[in-house]
Amino acid sequence: MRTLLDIAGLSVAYGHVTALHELSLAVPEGGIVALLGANGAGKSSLLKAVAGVVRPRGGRVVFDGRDITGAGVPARLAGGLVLVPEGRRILVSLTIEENLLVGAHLRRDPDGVQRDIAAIYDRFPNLGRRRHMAASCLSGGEQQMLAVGRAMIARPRLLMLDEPSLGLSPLFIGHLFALIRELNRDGITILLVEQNTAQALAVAHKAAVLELGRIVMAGDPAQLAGDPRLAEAYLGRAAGEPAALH
Amino acid sequence: MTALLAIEHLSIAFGGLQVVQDLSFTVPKGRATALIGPNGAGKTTVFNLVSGVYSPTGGRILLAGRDITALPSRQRIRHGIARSFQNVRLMDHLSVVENLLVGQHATTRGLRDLLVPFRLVPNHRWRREAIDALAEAGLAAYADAGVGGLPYGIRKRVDLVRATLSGASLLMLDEPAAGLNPTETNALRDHLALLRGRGVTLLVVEHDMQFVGEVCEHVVVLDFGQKLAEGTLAQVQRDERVRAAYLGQAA
Amino acid sequence: MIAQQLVNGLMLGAIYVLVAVSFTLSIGILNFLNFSIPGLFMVGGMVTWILIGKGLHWGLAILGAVAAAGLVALAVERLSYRRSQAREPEVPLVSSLGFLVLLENLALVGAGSDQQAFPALVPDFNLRIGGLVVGGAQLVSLAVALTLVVAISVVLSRTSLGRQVRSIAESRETAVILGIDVGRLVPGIFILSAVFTALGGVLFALNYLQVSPFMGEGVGFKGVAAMILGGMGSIWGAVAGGLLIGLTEVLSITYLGADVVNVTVYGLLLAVMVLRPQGLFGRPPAREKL
Amino acid sequence: MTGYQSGLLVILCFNVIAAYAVYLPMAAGQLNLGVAGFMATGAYAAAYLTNEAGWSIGAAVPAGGACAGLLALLVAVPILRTQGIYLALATFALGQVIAAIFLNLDVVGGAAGYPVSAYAGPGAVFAATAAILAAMLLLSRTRFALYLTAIKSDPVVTDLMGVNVRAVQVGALTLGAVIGGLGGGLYGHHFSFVEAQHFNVALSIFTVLYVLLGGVQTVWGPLVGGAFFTLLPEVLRAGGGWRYVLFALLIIGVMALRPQGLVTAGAHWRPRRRAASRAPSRTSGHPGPETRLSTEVSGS
Amino acid sequence: LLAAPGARAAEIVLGFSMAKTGPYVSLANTNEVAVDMAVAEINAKGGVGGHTLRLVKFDTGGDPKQAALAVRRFAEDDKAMAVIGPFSSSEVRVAFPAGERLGIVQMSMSSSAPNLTKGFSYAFRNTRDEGKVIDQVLATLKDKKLPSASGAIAYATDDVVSKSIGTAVLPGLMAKYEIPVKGSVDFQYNAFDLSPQVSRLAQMQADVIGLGAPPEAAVNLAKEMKRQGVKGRLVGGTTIADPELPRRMEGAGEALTIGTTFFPVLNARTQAFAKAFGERTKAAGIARHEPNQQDAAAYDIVYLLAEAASRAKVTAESSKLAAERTAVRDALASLKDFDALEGSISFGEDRDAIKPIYVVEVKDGTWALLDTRKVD
Ligand SMILES: Nc1ncnc2c1ncn2[C@@H]1O[C@H](COP(=O)(O)OP(=O)(O)OP(=O)(O)O)[C@@H](O)[C@H]1O
Ligand SMILES: Nc1ncnc2c1ncn2[C@@H]1O[C@H](COP(=O)(O)OP(=O)(O)OP(=O)(O)O)[C@@H](O)[C@H]1O
Ligand SMILES: [Mg+2]
Ligand SMILES: [Mg+2]
Repeated sequence: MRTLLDIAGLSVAYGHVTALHELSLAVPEGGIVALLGANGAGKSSLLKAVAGVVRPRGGRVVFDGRDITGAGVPARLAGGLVLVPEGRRILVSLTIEENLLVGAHLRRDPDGVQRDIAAIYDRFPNLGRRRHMAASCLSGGEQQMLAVGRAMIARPRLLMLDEPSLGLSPLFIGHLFALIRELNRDGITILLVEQNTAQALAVAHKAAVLELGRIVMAGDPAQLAGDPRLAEAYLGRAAGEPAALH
Repeated sequence: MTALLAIEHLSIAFGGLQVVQDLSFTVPKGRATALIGPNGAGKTTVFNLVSGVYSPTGGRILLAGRDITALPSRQRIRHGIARSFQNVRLMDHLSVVENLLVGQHATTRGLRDLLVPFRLVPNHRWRREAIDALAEAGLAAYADAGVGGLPYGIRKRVDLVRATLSGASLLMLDEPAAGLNPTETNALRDHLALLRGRGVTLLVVEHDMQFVGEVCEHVVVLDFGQKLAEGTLAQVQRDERVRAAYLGQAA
Repeated sequence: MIAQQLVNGLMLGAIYVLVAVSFTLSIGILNFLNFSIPGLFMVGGMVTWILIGKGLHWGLAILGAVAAAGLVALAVERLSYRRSQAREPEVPLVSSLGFLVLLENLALVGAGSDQQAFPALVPDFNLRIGGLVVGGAQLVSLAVALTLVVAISVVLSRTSLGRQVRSIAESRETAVILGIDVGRLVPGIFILSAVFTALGGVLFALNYLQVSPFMGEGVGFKGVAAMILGGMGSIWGAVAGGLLIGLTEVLSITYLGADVVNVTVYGLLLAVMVLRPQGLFGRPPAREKL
Repeated sequence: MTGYQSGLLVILCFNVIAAYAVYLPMAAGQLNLGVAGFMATGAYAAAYLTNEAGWSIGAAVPAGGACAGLLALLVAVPILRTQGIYLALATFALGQVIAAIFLNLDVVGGAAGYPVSAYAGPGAVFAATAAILAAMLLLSRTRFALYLTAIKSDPVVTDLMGVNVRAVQVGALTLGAVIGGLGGGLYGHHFSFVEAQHFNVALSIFTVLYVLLGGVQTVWGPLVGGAFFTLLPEVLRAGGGWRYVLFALLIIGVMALRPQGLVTAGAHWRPRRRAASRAPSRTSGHPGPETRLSTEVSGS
Repeated sequence: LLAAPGARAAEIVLGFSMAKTGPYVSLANTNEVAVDMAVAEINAKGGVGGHTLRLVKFDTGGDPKQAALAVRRFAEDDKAMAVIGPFSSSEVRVAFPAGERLGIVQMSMSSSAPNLTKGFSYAFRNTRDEGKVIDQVLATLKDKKLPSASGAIAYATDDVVSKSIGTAVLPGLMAKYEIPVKGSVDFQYNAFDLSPQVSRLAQMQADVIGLGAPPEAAVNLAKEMKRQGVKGRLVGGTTIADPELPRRMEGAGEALTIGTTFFPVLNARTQAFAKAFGERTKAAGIARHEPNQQDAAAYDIVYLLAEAASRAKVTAESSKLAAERTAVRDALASLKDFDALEGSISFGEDRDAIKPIYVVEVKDGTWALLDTRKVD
């Protein structure tokens, strides 16, 4: 399979804190790659560096054969690199529909946008019912839906999701992972950061485990799921008991 | 068993949208009750109604038999209701202990305590109490840290400790385990057990069913602002409607 | 005479409208109470005057002044707005006030404290209808302000550009994450508001045939008052507020005397603030959801 | 001390007192752009009491402070319904109205101003400033000060913690006004003259500048800010007309490099700086914890 | 003369409180040139009783607090004999009480609010009372039979001098000269829009409009009158005596008539002064080369203080400082008909100067002398 995103020797630091150490990772086109790891392992930093939100200290990011290391967020977005950021980052002073429209701000096909918005409302009826209300009134889970919807409408080629299941009901987590599969079937490549290890491994084609800014394990999700080192890494080396995978 | 909190026919609507509708349930004293339901079911809204952030359009809220529906929000904590927040709300200009000291307010006495220059006294009683509570949660090391830079899990726990410091008899926790890693979740569970040992009543909103099963004896299921089911976790998990609306096939 | 006084009031109000709209642009769009605006207003008038004095054609002089104001606005964006993003909300206010002090003192050093005579570019820039004298410059400023207001309201509420701008106003960081070109849009807004403010200064000079280092202050404070009176962030509110303040001022001078002007104008503002804190056309803030 | 030094110190004291008047409400997030009005109230009231009622300075100046406080209390209740920038501008309007009223009040001289016969020397000014500073330091160690910061940070949650937010805010504004009134009363008695024109918008605004430049995170901020603003123009004296230009450049520079002010709270011990970013961004104007990001985002 | 032989005579220190920056800069920034000129001239002629004069300058920026600071510095640190300044009324109100406590003479060159010297003994002003000045202006109108059948009044309400002219001086004087007052309008000191006031003046149709205002407001009023087509002769006092006023009005305000205490083309001496002043200001790179009323007053203050010091036989010994400051005060107070640049100067009861008034009007865009009037 062709590599869509190629990360080579990427380093990210905030002041004295180094979040990523010369990390390399390849995401194949049409694949689902899950990134796992303890809090503070550097997962979000990786996604943000790929999205262009933070500038890396070193290394290269190649997307679709083009070196985009120095490109700005808008250019990457135009190329189809879309991030669902950690913490949802809903624009609460805008209405729900406006949030979706902001997600589509680079698109030049108003009719297509309208169709896609309708599709999103179909999928998330909670949003459709409140489309003209300020997004501030949404419940935690509804905001998460909006964040995902806002990314979908940007027509991503590579969709990066940073802990999308946070605050979602069990039923909805099921929907979410079904959606991820569906989007992937439609040809969207997915890079997924999740705390919900079991579900993430179940959906992924490939998984990598991050620890203190480095990839410590990578490979087939099914194999990883059984590996005791995963629990260890996931618990930040602190705990003895296995991770609660439910 | 006596009810510490009783919700009677509570309703509220926003912009024509009925968010909580004729909802009634009770929270038994000294036990842990879970409030679960799909996203947007109205769980946080119930918390907001009970803590007085919103006023209901109908119904009553009784605390230990006393009608508190019309009580201003700031007075409810003195009557024994404290809460944490789904989106952690710490005062970012303050350190961890200072946040806790604000949480302590309900245990102080008016103007007199307001003007005591207690921060001149090293280790004043108030500060000691706050640090003790922090230590119980295993967070003593963070006492003087600014809350702004803390890890999410720690922030979440500080939010909870702050609520406990008010000495309230009813503690309402909004998704306390969301976003915590397994280690932190374990610590949280232990901390809650400790609080329950002191007779604190819990009302918990949570989407993590394993956690709910471990912590709560009693479960109320909400959907579209109405009560869908009530009972033990095992009981509601068997309920078809709950499975369809909330748990999905996964459970 | 009452007719002439009403005209006088509306004309004076037109000048306030200009500044009020500038403030509204800055606070409504960027959440930034930009106190350099009175300075930019002054730059518009003073630089035009200086350049005309240097023998430049007045058209070029105005262009030069507007360009100067645009440059200053870019500096304000860089040094006040951007640097202090997401800290204390009052901080950019301080440093934009620093710009006001800077501009005024530069003008003071360069041209002295005197009010200077601005040449009459049009021999008689007034309409005379019956016995009524109507200021031409103010009519122009009112027209400019209204056009801009309509354009901006439409752009803000209907277009993608408007939504992007509002996203930036809510959270610059989120806007960056969403791929909005913050680095271009925000300076753009600053320049737009500077051009507009500086043109206000030019129109002021044309109408009152005077410029001075402090010409922005009196107008600026009334402009802020007008913006608040109308309802902050509401562009139409700024228009209504400006005209209302102009009328109040003129009518109280006419019927009560100039010594009570500040009492009536600011008293009106205070009363509105107390009775209707969100201003005449503003919407009350919704109770926050936790 | 030379006459120049003590004279300068006197001016510094007045600036510092005014700064504390603004600082108190500001600590709770309330911008007071009308402090000159409260100072004028204190100045005129105290001057009237010594001139016409034969009071001693020691009684009249505190009484002036009390008058300013009373006025603040009267207006605080309705004014504090407004928040944020609205509040700032309501106080701005109030300051203008107060000054305009005194300008037309003929019992105290109207536009001609009001000469004050009793004299308070530099010693009295120093003593009063020291007392106010000491009181502020004490106050900063109390729950009251803690609540001010809590309210500034998150009024909704502070209210849910049981704090009477409104009462604390009214208290802060009133106490600030009392300090402003004291400063005003002292000012009149030291300079032997009160004129409404002195208590103008510029005075209010510059006082806010002192405070923000010094920083609002600690009680020392206003002191440092006031000193900076008083002494810097003196240092720049050689610059002639350019000195205010330099001064303004310095304000801009300082705020660009240290937006939080010159004095900041003693560095909190920060364990491992970690993304607290999972907290969703709150409504605009209330920056979340992720303030660092802005300097790191690519400036495209 | 009195100094011990062999030793150099001690210098006499004069403090100079100037408003070189701040709101009065345009009026006040040339004062320094005039004062320097006077000091240089006196020292060139051997100083005062053998003592050279030394200036100590302090820029108050027009701020009253700084003016109080200045006088303290002059009196306590610089051991000054007397002080030139301060400039404005606001500064004077604060500096005079301070100077009185310190026992040092201050003489202001510009402040013209009423009664500023009242209650003090060390406070002097080389300025004239506006009432006297405007009285002479109206008298000139009558003498020259200029139209004055009806009158109106316009004044700034938030400035002491302007307000007292508008509410007390002008009504009294118009009555005295039998000019019926049809009405009065007021405005704020720094108002830019005077349309409502002029609309009212338009209805009054007065021949003479008495003006209590600073120069800016006078210019604005004249321009607005032109815009609305209102006729009438504006008359005023020294508050609007600005050499550049006719130019600043750009064709408006023709026939505006005022009284001033200095008129540069008056005689050979004033012309020589104006010429030297022009050269010095050019050399100093200052924009204005024509001396204004305050420059002349400041120049004369140096001579007045020197004269008083000489009459008081000042030794400039530090041990006698306090006594000699008082002696300078007493010498000044009794000074009569001192032949100064502005004309013959005396000090009256209230220690304000008594000096000639020149009535001038705007003609073809410049000031023209209408009459010279000596009164006391
Ligand atoms: N202030 C408000 N204005 C308008 N609608 C509101 C407001 N508060 C809540 N709602 C609506 O009420 C519904 C219930 O919200 P609530 O936050 O209580 O849900 P929840 O049960 O806590 O969901 P979650 O599990 O996702 O947090 C949501 O659909 C939300 O849009
Ligand atoms: N804005 C920032 N400033 C300073 N340090 C930061 C910042 N953001 C992240 N870090 C640090 O970088 C490291 C990696 O953080 P990152 O957010 O990428 O981890 P993560 O794996 O996403 O963790 P989590 O599971 O908690 O989201 C951490 O040590 C964190 O403290
Ligand atoms: Mg993360
Ligand atoms: Mg919720």
